[in-house]
Amino acid sequence: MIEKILIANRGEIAVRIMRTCREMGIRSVAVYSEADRKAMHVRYADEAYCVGPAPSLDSYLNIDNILKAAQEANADAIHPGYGFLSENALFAQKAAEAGLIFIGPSPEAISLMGDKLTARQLMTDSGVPVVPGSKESMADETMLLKTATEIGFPVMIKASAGGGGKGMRLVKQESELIPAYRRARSESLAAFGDDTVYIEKYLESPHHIEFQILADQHGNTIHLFERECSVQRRHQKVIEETPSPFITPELRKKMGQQAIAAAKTVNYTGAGTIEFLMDKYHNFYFLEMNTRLQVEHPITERVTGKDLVKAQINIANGLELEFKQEELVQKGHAIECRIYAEDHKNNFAPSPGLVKNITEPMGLGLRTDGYVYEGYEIPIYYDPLISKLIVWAPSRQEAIARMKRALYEYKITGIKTSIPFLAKIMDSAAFQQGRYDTHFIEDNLEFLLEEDATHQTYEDIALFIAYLDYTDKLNKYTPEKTADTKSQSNWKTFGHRNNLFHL
Amino acid sequence: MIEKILIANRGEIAVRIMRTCREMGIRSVAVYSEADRKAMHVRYADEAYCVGPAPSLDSYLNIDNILKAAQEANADAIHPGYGFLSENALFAQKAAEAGLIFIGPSPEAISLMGDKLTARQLMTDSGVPVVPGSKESMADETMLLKTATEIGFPVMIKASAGGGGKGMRLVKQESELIPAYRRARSESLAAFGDDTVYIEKYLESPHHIEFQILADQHGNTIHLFERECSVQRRHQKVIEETPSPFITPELRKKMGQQAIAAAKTVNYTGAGTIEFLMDKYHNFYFLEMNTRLQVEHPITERVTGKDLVKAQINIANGLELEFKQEELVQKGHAIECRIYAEDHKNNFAPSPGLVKNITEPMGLGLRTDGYVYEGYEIPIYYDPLISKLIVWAPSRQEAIARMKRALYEYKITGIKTSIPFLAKIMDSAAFQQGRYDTHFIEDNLEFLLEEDATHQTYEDIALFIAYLDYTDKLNKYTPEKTADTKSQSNWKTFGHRNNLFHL
Amino acid sequence: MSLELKINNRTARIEILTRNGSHYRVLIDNKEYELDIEKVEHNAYSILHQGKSINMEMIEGKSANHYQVNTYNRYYEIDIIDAATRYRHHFNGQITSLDRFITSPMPGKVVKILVEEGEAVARNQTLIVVSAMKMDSEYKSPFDGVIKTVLVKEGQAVDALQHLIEIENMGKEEGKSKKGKG
Amino acid sequence: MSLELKINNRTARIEILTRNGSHYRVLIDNKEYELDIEKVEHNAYSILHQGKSINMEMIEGKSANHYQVNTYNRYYEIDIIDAATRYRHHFNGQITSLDRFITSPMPGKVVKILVEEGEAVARNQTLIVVSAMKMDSEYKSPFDGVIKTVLVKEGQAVDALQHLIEIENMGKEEGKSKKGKG
Repeated sequence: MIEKILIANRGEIAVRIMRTCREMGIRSVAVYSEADRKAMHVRYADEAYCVGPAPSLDSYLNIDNILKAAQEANADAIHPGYGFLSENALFAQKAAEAGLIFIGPSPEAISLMGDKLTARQLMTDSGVPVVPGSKESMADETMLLKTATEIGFPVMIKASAGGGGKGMRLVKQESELIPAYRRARSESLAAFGDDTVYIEKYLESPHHIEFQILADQHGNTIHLFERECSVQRRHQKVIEETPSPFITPELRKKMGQQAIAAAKTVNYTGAGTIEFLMDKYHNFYFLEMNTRLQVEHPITERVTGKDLVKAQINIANGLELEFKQEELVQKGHAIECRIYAEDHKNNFAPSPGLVKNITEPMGLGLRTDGYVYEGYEIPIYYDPLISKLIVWAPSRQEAIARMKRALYEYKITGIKTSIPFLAKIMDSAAFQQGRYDTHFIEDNLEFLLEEDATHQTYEDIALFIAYLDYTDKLNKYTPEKTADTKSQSNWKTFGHRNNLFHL
Repeated sequence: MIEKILIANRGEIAVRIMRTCREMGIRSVAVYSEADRKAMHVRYADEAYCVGPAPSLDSYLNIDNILKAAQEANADAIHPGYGFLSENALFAQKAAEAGLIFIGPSPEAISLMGDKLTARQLMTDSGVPVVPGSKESMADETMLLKTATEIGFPVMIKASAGGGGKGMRLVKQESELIPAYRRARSESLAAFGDDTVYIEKYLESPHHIEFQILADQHGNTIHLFERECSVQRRHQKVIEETPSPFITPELRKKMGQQAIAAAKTVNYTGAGTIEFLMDKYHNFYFLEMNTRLQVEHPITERVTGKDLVKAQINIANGLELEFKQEELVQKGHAIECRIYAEDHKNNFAPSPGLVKNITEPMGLGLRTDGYVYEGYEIPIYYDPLISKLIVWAPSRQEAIARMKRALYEYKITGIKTSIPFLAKIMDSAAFQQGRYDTHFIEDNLEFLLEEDATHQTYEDIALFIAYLDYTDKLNKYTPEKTADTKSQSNWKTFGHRNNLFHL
Repeated sequence: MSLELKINNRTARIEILTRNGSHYRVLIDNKEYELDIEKVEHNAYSILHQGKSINMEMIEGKSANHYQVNTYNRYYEIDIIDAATRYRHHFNGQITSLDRFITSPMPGKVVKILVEEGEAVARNQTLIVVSAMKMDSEYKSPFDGVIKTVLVKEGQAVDALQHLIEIENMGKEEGKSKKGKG
Repeated sequence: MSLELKINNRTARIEILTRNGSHYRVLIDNKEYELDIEKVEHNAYSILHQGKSINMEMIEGKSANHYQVNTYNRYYEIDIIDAATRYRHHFNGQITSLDRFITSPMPGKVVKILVEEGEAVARNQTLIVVSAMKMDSEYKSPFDGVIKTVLVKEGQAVDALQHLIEIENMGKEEGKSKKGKG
């Protein structure tokens, strides 16, 4: 059985994994870059090893250094978290070669799902619907034009090795096709070292709905229902909820079965996520599989009552799944808000810096997964996600009310955060009614950026408090001045006396 | 419908009630004593009114001042929380007379259940078992001796108006009976202005198990299962859990039915708790009914998924219960630890004072209900309960592991807290195996107060950090000294110059 | 004390009428308020006004007389102008024009510098790219001008508001010599 | 600097061998340690020692040279004795005997005073009752003696470690007059 796990990650997810390790009596090993010596995951872990300079490429993405740390710590397993090396087949491979248990699927499964064209083909072969589009790489412009015309505009050009919106282009009409194709290829080459692109039909009013799956080494594969992730900004998820307000119980069942089928095509083991796109007519298509834990896994944990990290570790230990599909229910409703260090009024620019005060929201139905603390300086090198706020309530309406209450209580000062922006989303009619697709933020941006009406009394009081605080501050520094004045006057007196003495 | 609630309480419970108010869109009104201007409930509320000087008798127990505040704020309901006026029939009566909805049962129900002898009689009449003992007040010593002999020693002498262990005496043999009776009467007279006492059989290895009930104004009364509260110190609950590791499903069903029957004897409405004592043979007896919310209500909320404060408000609004008995299930396991400001190594003496730093535990399966913040000075006038830590997990074993993890993360500095003591309880074999009764703390005190073995390396490092911190501090104050020295040397120079000038 | 407080375009005058412990009677632009004010945490104030409980966080900004204020639903920036500040502002206005410097609002790392000293640049031309938290931000020239000094190097970490590049405005006449690339 | 550190009955000597940023090589009572030490929060330190991640909270006690230290599973009290403190301790020892004062370890309110000035009291006799947080604590005389001064009144709020009552020890001879109730 696994007794010591190296967590090849940082931030909230590293701490979250260590929490489960501690509950399971497993020792945790942190790795950190030179910029992260004071980071929470280093403080929380039982052991910690430096793996290189601040840039991720030199530390959190440095496979050799991480494996060396695992060896030094005598760890018997590695948990990759999300991001960084979590979907790197070579890392999984090298970890296994070094005699370490990689807490995730096989290198083969990572590879197959990591290449989007291959994954599309696998799905098609297994009867899982994919977005209509090319079965192969668009190697030349003639082929491209022919395929695009067959599919029908608008189309999306996508990098086969892509992710995070890079190498992706929306093409609304034929005239835009060739220039967009060329840009996508060069962007993909620059970002991933591979210029393979393919095209897909562009869905109108799309929903991003994903299914959590768990598969053990004994052939048991189950799903833990969906997460609705359509509240996005630039392909970055902002809010997730489960159950989805958009799908029906019949669809849920069908999509869940398809998700299990998709995972089985690669003999998947561990925790993974099948992402689907769904159009406004409830047609759904396989988008991609994430072969790792997701940022938004806590909402699934909350409605099912399962600890997904514990399930991952148990699977890696070769244990059978502790629960069966028919035992799982979605109880109540859970919503997650991602708290980013960013300034939404300044084009969502990241806002690293020194965290001065934090007041965590507390009480019934809340969970926070964060990693920043008072006095911590958020480094500029990594993701701006600083915390996740998860609420649960019996109904969606109550969950929204609770989220509003929690966002009201949550105070982080010193840096700008997305808390006010998230509160505006909770106030928007479209979100409250559950009528939203991936264009939600774009479509509602004016409302979401609008300031609440100025309250004359509050403004006046704010002015007075500023006045008080400032004059207090001046008074606090006055004693020093008084002392100066005093010593100066003593000095004069002394001089005066001297004068007298010598006269 | 209720739109504004005055919360006639302070501390964590006032904040907890306000949280639900905020989620329901109800405005909250705080009342505070002069010692509590900076307390969290004042900051959290929408409105706040001072109701008198620091001592509770002059403020939180001052009915007239509280009703005046309700009038001034134009509140339409009062929530009494627990403690203070929550079981005061006169307060409920006067609130109703002032046109306010009292969020609790009728004054009659409070009165009937408040007098323990009356309550015992009511239960006996309704077939709810009570601890064998006297049916009436022990008015003279002859009657006392006769009844005690009938019941058989050991017996408990109890104040009819009593609570919190006052006016209570354990009598192991006949020779102790008369002195104990006299002391109990005079103590009861001093504490409650009433010297009525009665006697009960003393149960061996007793368990304190209580049932949460909810009753609406339409005759629906349901129970929300039990809470095991046997971890006590001086009749003060320290840890509660649900389900009880001691009872069986059959007992649960039977006790739940008896709890509902007990509540119905007084046409109870609102949330209430029926406390039972259970001996080691699983015989159970009605102990008393608490006609209010309990400190430990969150564990019931966690396993049933119901917000009890919301249910109270809905009942007060005249709504029917939203759920039926057969829809309720106890899902998983919940434990609450009460965090007191106390020094367990110094005979559990209270430890008020200034809170310097707080690190709240976070992540999966936790809830904290607290009210202290960094920079807050805990006043000496009120209860030392500063926070409640509630964990949930699928199984009891996992819940204990999670509680240990949470207690490890929870840091409150500046004052002494019960956190280390609670951690020791989690480590004790008797608690882990679920084999404990109300004597648990007494029986295990030696283990619970035992310090963990000294770790030589930690001690050495602690010494070095103290050395570093101290020398840093000295260096920080050095610049001031330098400045002094400098100005002094300027002064000398000036004097010297003057000398030269005049020579 | 002679203080002016600025909030957006408003300049306010404050006068304390009476003070009794934490209770203030105060005139704010001639409107009278009765307030009970307690500082409860490092940055946080609790205010009672006609029974209403109001919380405000006063966060010190770039300088001691700049505040960022958070209330329940709003965010304000307040500047306090005392006599000394007024003088300093007046004085600074004479000798330097702040908009000649390109700065980044947040700390980051210089990814790319696209211009050289002495180079003529057009309005909105991208001069420098700074990366922070996985996002690249491009900074553009605010006017037609000439790059006077490049104050940073590629790969260098920079602080918030640090001067990165100095440009001379070609549309503006100043009484100083216009040096080319040294 | 000449410092002695006391922890329980142990007095320790510390010597820093080398320092390189946050890395220290140090001798603690002749045992050598290599430590990487960072102050991360107001009171909190993060220490790496042979790969182990250790957290310590250093809370300043009653005085600047008294520390309460929390580690994972232990609580320590450490006193730092520098030359000045040593001198002060020595000096204080000459003129006052601290155990003559009855103090409460926590802030509270005096509920009842059971003795008068000049009254003879026996060892373990209850002198005063102080209430804090719904709990009454009785303070008893540490020896047979005479009440010299009652420094507080019933109903008065008192601080932690404030002197409440002064007693003269009858078993001990001192070169001072023994005043009765004045």
